[in-house]
Amino acid sequence: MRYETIPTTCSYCGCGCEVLLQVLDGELIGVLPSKASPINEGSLCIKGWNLHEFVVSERRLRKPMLRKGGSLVETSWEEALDEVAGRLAKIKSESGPDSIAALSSAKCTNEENYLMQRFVRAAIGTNNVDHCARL
Amino acid sequence: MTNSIAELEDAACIFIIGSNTTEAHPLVANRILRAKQKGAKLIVADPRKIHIAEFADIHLSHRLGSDVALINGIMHVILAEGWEAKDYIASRTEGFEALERVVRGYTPEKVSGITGVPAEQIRAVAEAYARSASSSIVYAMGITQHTTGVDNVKSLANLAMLCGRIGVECGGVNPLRGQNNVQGACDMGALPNVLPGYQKVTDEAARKKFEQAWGVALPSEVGLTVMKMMNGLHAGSVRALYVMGENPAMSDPNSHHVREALSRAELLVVQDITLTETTEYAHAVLPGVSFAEKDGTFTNTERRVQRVRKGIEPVGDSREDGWILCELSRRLGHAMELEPASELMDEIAGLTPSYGGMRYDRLEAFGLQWPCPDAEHPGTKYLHKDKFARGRGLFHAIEYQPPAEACDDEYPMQLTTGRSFVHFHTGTMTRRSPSLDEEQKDPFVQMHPEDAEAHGISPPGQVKVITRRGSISLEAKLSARIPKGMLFIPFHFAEAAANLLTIDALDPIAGIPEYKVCAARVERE
Amino acid sequence: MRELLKTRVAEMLREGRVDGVVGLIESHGEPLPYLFTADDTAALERISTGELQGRLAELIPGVVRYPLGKILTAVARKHPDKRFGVMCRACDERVVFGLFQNLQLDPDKVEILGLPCKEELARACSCPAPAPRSAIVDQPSREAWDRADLERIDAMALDERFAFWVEELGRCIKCYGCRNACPVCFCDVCTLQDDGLVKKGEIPAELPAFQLTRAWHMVGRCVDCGLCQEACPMDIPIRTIYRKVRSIVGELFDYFPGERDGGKSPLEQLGDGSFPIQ
Amino acid sequence: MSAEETARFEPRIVAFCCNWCSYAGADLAGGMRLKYRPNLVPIRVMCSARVAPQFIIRAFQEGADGVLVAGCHIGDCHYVKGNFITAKRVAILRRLIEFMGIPRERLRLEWIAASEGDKYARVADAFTEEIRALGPSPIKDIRFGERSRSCASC
Repeated sequence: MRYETIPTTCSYCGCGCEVLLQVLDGELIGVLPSKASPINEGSLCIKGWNLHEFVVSERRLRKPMLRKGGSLVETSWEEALDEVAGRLAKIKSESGPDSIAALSSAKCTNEENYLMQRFVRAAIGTNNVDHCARL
Repeated sequence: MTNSIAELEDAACIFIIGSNTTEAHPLVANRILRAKQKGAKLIVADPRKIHIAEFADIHLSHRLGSDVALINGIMHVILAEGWEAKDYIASRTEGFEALERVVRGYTPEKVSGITGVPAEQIRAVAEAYARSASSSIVYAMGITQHTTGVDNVKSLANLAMLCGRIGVECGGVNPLRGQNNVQGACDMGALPNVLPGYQKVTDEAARKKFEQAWGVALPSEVGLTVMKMMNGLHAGSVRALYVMGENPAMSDPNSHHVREALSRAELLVVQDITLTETTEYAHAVLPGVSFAEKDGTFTNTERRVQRVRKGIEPVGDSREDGWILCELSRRLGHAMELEPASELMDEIAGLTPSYGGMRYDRLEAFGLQWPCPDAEHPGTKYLHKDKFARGRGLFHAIEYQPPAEACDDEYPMQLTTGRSFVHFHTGTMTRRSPSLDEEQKDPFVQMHPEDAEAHGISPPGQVKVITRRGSISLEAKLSARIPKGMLFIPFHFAEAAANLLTIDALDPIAGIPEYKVCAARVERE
Repeated sequence: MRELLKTRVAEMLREGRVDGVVGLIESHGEPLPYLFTADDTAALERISTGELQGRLAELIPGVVRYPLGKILTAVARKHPDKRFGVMCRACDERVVFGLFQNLQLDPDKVEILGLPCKEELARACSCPAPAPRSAIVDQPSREAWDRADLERIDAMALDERFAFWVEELGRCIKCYGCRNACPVCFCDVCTLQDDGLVKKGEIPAELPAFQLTRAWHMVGRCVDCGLCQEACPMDIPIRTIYRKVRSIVGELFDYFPGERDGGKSPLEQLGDGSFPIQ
Repeated sequence: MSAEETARFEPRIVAFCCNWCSYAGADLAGGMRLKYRPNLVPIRVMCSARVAPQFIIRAFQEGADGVLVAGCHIGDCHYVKGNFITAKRVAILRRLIEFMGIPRERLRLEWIAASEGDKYARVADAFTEEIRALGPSPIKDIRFGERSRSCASC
């Protein structure tokens, strides 16, 4: 039997409200607004209060998928990563790195965005990286 | 934001333009309403009488896309009355004469003709903004999502500098960022022209620094923006697109064009937490994790770098997004370590001057605001104190330009898009959330009752909204909060995607699409 | 106080009187809700009474409170066979008694560790009954319930009152925070989300239907802990409405939820019909 | 609401009537050809205790100027004790709405038996006039929200 709350940052808008993830026996059962946060001071909006719901959604993807014969088929990480890397390498060698482009994400962390642009610039070799800053 | 969220509470005057604050940024709106309760003057400029406008001392219902004219008009009054901050202008800015020349042409009466706002209101706003003890400007996508987006933003900066409102407490020009970490994604260089910390890819010294850290040669040519990537896919010059945690098939304007582009990709890889409209075109779908399953940081709209902490294990066989990127990078011959996130932050801090002092142990309780150049620096509450980043603040003399698409007989109404308080962006998260879905299930178009009557529409009724790009069917909601001749559609709903209608005309500098205005017509279904 | 609390919690766990204790832990620089268990004694070193430390104390006055009774209910539902201790200020204690009265918690399986509040705090909270009955330390009885907020509104003419509430409730952004934070709101299906009763998808939340409906549900329930007010992002004085409900029920039925042991809400018993009509 | 509108104000009153007594009483009033104000819109419910306070709140929200809850006399309830709960509910709700600035007189509870057609008529007249004197419900004039706005014009 274990219940704890983990403080983290809401992933909806740019306000940056601090929420507590309520985790009961490893399961996310809800969120609470942080009472001590200088940003939200113990409050949240309707989206924030329901932040846990999409995390535990039935519709979450649980396995990598590759398109085979027109439809997406579940596969192993090993196969999916090899396939993606192989095809990126092939396109890069045939048409140059600038024939590849990537969209990073305003929903992902700073660390992930950093890794993404490093991946695109250093591993692929192009500056074709952007995200939906304008949307 | 140049200033901090908490500062808004103590501002003497707040000017909101192009931000539906209570719906889209509720926890910023509460500071604004608190300021109002403490006696602040509240000015809201929005064509619609949005919720927060109910509390405004002055609500300006200006025409869609007439922001530059409106702001020039306000500045005209300020100059005519001699309310400008003369010392500030002399000591901290440049380019004032050019601004003055342009603004001279924008008399309240002329501006009234362009914007539809009574000249008296323009005068009242000028007085409130210029003469209050402290004045803060708050804006969001209603300002930026125009072909004149950059002009709009510069005009607001002009207004703020004219009254000496930048680099002071409770002042500033404060954009509210729509995505939780759009600030961080920009800071981290997820942009085609800059490396982390806005260091230009064309700057050799900056590039050298990163080449040394990463041990590879880096490309020096500016890359493609989203819209150019889509055009590249159409033209065949871009063969592969890798998408992490985005949904361009829904979020981008003129979606038909985007979906066509995606379908032409030779390789489309999508890394996301659910299937989306974009994965329909994907060749590979890699399940990443949500914010609750990983460690890291987000940077909020007031530049505050805040911790994201792992609460639960990844769902199913999904993997942390950073792990996926490292695995692919290794396979392509460039090893990146998914070190503990704290060490990754140390690497970032070493390469990004404004993040220089960001260390996980310092971020523990509620983070730090950049710039934070070193380990002793306490972070920065508001920018441009004493001195602008570029030295002197530069005024831009800007003339009003109408929106890209004008109304005509065939498309006599103006369509604008935005958010509802229930949903977020393309709905990949909120519409999968039962409580939120229940609160607002269906797409709708807001229109004025008289327009509805003219079209024989009586609710609840389905209508068809048509533009040159496409048409969608949805329910009409009648409201006197929207001016006659205007339609508003929230863009969260895939089954009636507003972006099938929007125009992909871009701001020439920022490349931002004009989501906020295009010509449309409505028909009864 | 913190040391005493720590000792008492350690004792309960060691003796096996309870399987877990719901309280607050100092973590990541702030007090956070936590379930202390016997196999996790290191955590006890960081037990907190909700007082803020260092930089936070300057940012936020007072103490941090969380709906511990509600958290206890969630944990106990999942582990119906277990026994629990719960850290309670006077407000939390009323919550727990309220939950006993509404059959959400089993009194035989819950042990309360009462923390008396400092007088300034009780006054700042307008606490109706500041001394917890199960206090772990002796404390003087205190003056109860400052009614200034109710009196202020009672003194207004009706149209003035109405205008006041329209202005206040007009700010509502329908976050449902008042309900979500409420420790005695425990229904699985909520009337506030019934489209036939309260219209959906608009802000402000339908006025006054949303708040009247919510206030109605506080009849015989509200223990006046004030967590709703703390959760309101728009600073609407909602607690005042529920305090009024509490005062109406108190005057008419001499019933004060959470303040006395046992007893059902007047709406949950039929009575003898002697109740006067108007 | 303008002065002119107030002058030609006709109250709209929702009357929740229990099936066994009060609705029959209303029926009898008609059967007796009694003349009474036509402002009440009766809604038949199986018992006055079926009238959840949320229904009353909803009626006000939809623009009712007054709400009448009518049930069997104490002791006559078809379900023995249903009306005991009604009496408590109405008493609490009347005080609550008053705290929100809505006069408690806008909500009325009456016990009307099946045989009391004349009482139904009397209550209809008296309540209508009482509401007329109070004027239109302020809920119709709230500046927020579209539904309320359209109510003001209907």
